[in-house]
Amino acid sequence: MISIKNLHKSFGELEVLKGIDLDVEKGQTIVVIGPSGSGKTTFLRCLNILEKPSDGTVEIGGLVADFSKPMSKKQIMAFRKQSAMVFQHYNLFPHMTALDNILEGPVTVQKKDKAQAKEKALALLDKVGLSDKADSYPHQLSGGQQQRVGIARALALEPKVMLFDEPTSALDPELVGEVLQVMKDLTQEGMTMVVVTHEMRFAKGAADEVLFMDSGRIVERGTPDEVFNRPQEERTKRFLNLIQDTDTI
Amino acid sequence: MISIKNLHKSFGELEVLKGIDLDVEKGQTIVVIGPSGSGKTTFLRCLNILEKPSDGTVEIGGLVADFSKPMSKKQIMAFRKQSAMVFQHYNLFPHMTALDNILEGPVTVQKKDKAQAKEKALALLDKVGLSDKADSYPHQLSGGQQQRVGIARALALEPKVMLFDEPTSALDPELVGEVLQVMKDLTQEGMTMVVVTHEMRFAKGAADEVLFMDSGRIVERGTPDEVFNRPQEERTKRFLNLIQDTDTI
Amino acid sequence: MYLNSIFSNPERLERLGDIAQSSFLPLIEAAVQFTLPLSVISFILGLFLAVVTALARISTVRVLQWIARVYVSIIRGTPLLVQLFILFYGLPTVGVTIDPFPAAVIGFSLNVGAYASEVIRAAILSIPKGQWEAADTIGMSYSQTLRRVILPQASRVSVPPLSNTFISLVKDTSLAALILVTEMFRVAQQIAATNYEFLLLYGQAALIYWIICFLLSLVQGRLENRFDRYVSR
Amino acid sequence: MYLNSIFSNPERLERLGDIAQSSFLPLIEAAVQFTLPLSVISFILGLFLAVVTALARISTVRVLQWIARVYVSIIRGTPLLVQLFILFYGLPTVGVTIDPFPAAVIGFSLNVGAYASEVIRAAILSIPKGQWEAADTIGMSYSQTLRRVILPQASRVSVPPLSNTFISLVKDTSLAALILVTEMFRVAQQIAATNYEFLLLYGQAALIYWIICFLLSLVQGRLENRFDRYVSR
Amino acid sequence: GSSDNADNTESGSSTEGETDLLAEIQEEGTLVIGTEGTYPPFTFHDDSGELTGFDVEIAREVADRLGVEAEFLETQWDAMFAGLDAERFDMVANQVGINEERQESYDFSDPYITSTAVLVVAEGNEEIQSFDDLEGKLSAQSLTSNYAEMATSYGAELEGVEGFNQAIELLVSGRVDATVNDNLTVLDFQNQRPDAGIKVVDESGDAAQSALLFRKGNDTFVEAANEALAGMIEDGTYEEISNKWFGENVLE
Ligand SMILES: Nc1ncnc2c1ncn2[C@@H]1O[C@H](COP(=O)(O)OP(=O)(O)OP(=O)(O)O)[C@@H](O)[C@H]1O
Ligand SMILES: Nc1ncnc2c1ncn2[C@@H]1O[C@H](COP(=O)(O)OP(=O)(O)OP(=O)(O)O)[C@@H](O)[C@H]1O
Ligand SMILES: [Mg+2]
Ligand SMILES: [Mg+2]
Repeated sequence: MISIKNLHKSFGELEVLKGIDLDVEKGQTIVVIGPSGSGKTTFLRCLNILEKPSDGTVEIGGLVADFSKPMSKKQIMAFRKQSAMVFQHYNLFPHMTALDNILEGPVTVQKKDKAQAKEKALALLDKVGLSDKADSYPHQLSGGQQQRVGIARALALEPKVMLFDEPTSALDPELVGEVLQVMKDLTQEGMTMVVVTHEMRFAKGAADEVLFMDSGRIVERGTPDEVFNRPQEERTKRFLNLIQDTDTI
Repeated sequence: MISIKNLHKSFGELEVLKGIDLDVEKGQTIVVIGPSGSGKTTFLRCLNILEKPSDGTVEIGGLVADFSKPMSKKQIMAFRKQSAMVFQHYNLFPHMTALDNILEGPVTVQKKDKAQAKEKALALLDKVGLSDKADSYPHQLSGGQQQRVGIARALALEPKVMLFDEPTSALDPELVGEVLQVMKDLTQEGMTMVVVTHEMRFAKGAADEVLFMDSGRIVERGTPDEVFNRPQEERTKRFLNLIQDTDTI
Repeated sequence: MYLNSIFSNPERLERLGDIAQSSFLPLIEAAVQFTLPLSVISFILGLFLAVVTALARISTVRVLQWIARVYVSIIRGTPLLVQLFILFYGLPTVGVTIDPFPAAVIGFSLNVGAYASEVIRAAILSIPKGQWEAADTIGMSYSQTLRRVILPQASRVSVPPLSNTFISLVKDTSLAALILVTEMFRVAQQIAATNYEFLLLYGQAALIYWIICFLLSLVQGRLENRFDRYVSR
Repeated sequence: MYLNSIFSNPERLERLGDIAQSSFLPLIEAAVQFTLPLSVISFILGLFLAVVTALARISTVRVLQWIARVYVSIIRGTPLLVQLFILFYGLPTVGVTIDPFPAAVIGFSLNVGAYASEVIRAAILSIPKGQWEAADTIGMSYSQTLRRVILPQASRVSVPPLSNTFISLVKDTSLAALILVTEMFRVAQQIAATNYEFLLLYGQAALIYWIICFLLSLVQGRLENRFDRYVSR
Repeated sequence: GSSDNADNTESGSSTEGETDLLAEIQEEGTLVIGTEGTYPPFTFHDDSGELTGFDVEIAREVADRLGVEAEFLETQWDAMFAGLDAERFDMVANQVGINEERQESYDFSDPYITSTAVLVVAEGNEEIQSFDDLEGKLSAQSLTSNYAEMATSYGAELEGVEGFNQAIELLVSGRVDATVNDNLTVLDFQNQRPDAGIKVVDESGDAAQSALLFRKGNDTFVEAANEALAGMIEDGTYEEISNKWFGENVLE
């Protein structure tokens, strides 16, 4: 489903991604972990071309983007359709209700029939457990609810791949679970997902593979069990010590 | 050191604290946990009179405040001096260097000798591991560093009690440890502390007592082991399930 | 002194009352016929211009940026009176003759355009980057993003400063007299010129301006409330 | 037409050149002697007034709130020209006679005070509540908090809108002519009144205003940079 | 402030006209006249809001005699000249005093009014009885007018103003000691505001003349206007208008 070769990204002088290679099968869930500034967000954004990679190729769902060549706006748009992004801070449109947020993509952009799109949007709201919140504005929703609307908005685009950038790290501790539950449901339905998160319970329970990124490279990869319990690299061990419930302090 | 009796706080109609009673010995560290909106922040703020409690009495370090009666500005100021607050979002003064942030209390408010205060401030910076950052502005520091400056600023006031309101919840996962370490050092030096946090590793490693708050009341209390591993109340169990690394999902 | 003489002099008091009464209608008429339409039309056109200018300023095309910059700098840096003067008395010397009312509308619109563009630019820049990205992600084009995501939110932030711009505009329309538009302040001058009660007539005009501005502040409050529907406090 | 006639008429061209040359010095003189000092003094006094008014508006004392509200509403709701008129020609009728320059300073300061108070109020309100609380926690009094924590930060946010206020003020000083202050625009009028080249003289005055405003924008940039020392981008 | 009159020079000879403005006006059927509209009794709005006054009626009569409609456009002093330059108006009728400076830039018709200068002071002022008492006193004058020169010649300090209205405000608010101005203007003011607290203490023998103002280079048009003026003086129309506004003939 996803095939990434030699992906590079620089901001001016600063090389943030130093050659990423990755293949993801349809239906797989990949969890990406790593210290702040290691390039996790940049990596995800490159897959959705929110940042234009400097070099490399990415294939998603059969469509290939070669970033060593210039791309037209149209090509970018087409490629971007393959995936949908869920943001750390939800980024819902505050002036639209939950329903309108979800409809914006299908109706305004994809010009789908409004009645049908609405039916589908309501089904999505139901799926994320918010059928009663269709007419609420984002500010009337809790963080967890907003993030679930964010997931529904992404799903409404019918992407082949879902990208999550720390979807729960802005949430109060007791609201994290509800969002992770929705994500786990998606995994089980066979959605292909790339998830940046430090939530161990999600990684352990849902990831097919865990990548540890550092300084723009994938330093270690393997099953959750391999990476969390038997890390090979010093850097991985150090990082896991910092974020895990161990007795470093 | 602290003795709280029948502490009440209402915002208009909304009663947020419904009678809190608590005694803390000198040198004890109390950890407060509980769901969002349960009143944890309000409770801390009442101890520093950032919110004026509606009723009850609080004694800190021998000074008693009776909130059933009106208090003069002077009384409030005097009482506030007993404790110092560390905020979730650090609340450093962005237009002052780290050193100036720390000096502001002793020099501007307490009118201490500037040279002496500076010496002490530098010692405090050293203590929180930031002796090289004295002249940095907050925006030049990482979140963890800013929070450590926040702690140093509070310590510079020489309070009898330190209050922490989710001091690490705005931090990147790998920066949490450095702040917790500083806090743990304080515990070991015999500082009296009330800490709102959901960091299990701190609670388990440093707390003398854990309080579980819900809806403005202390619902359960005990040693970390008692509260985390053998909670008695249904509400406590539900909450711990939500925030802990269990297999709810 | 003078005021004493007014109150100790019932005749004069009566005269002032008469003048005030009889001049009120013509003032209101002029306000309704010229001051208000001139303000409203210029404001609406100016807003369009302002949005375009703001977009030019934040665009990545250097030439557009510079055109916008120069326009804003000239308009904000020189007195409105001189701008109107040049527009109305200067342009005919190069063969362009515009009638008073349209010339006034052009002059005031250009003015509003420059001032409001800064407000709108700031408002657009204040919308979090995440909103642009969310729009990108769902596949919106630049213009769709602007129309459906950015400008509706920017409007909310812009209401108070734009109402300032409008308030200034309402009062600035008094300069239209210079280019032959008989707006309210001109009428006050005309009336005062015959009875020499400048203080009285100017005071009356000021009162009407104040009422307009007051009504405007009510509208502003309404708009803010409407927008607040989707903004938490 | 007319312009053609200028260029096809070297005598006229020469005459315009001569006038422009000879009038430049008196204009600059007037700008330096009156326009600038009037602007600067009024702006500084106005800022003080603005801070006080802003504090009154956000205070919890109802009476102060209302005084501030009424003051701002009246000043913003009525034309500056009328305010100056009343101040200079109205007050003597109740026995208060103020000299031209001080009267101008009072009028313009009152004006700046009202407009800038809204800017400063917004700036103060934009400082996160956490800053007030942090100051409370370390034991600061209200006035210490204001002086050492809030106003320094509010200044940063206020620079661009206040520079707008200043730009408007510089141009508004032309109204001081009404109350006998011979500022630059008045000088332009005087010169034009003898040679009837109003367009030329007004254009020259506009150029000088523009230069002042341009210099001001440089100062603004500097100030912003200085404040940015402690603000991440 | 348009009451500034000057010495009695003949209107200067003009440069050659390019297009014949007179023909244009007659073809269009309207004569566009610039005026202030705030300067009674010469050009102002009556109680019903209609533009009227001595200059307005004279100008209207001129238009009549040229066989065209008069159209008045009102604006302030500076814009009146700019408007004439910009061809927004064909002519200005606003009691514009004839003086050399103006003649350099514009053409005048034959004078149609002669007025004298009067000295005005506040009512309580007993110090100033005549022009000679102006020595060292502060007088409010339009700086470009001949009255300014006159006041200076008697040793007065000047306070520059934009017009008669402002001069009166200054006088009434006690900021100046005196003002020298057109007798007709002062008369109208006194009629309107008998209790304003000013008085006329002296009148000068020197007379000043005002005329219609034109762009340079339209000699045929100026001549036609002159003919019209001469015609109305001859057949008594002028006297009628003059009597209506001043109760006397103000031609000389
Ligand atoms: N638009 C940009 N311009 C310049 N540098 C950038 C930009 N975006 C990111 N960077 C830099 O790229 C590096 C990687 O950033 P990125 O956000 O991808 O890290 P991350 O792993 O997502 O970190 P975090 O855990 O803090 O979200 C950082 O050094 C960051 O400062
Ligand atoms: N200034 C205030 N005015 C009105 N209501 C308030 C105010 N501050 C807090 N509240 C309300 O009081 C209740 C308790 O808030 P508090 O911030 O103490 O909770 P908390 O336990 O700290 O929650 P969190 O974990 O989200 O920080 C909430 O319902 C909140 O909305
Ligand atoms: Mg990231
Ligand atoms: Mg809290």
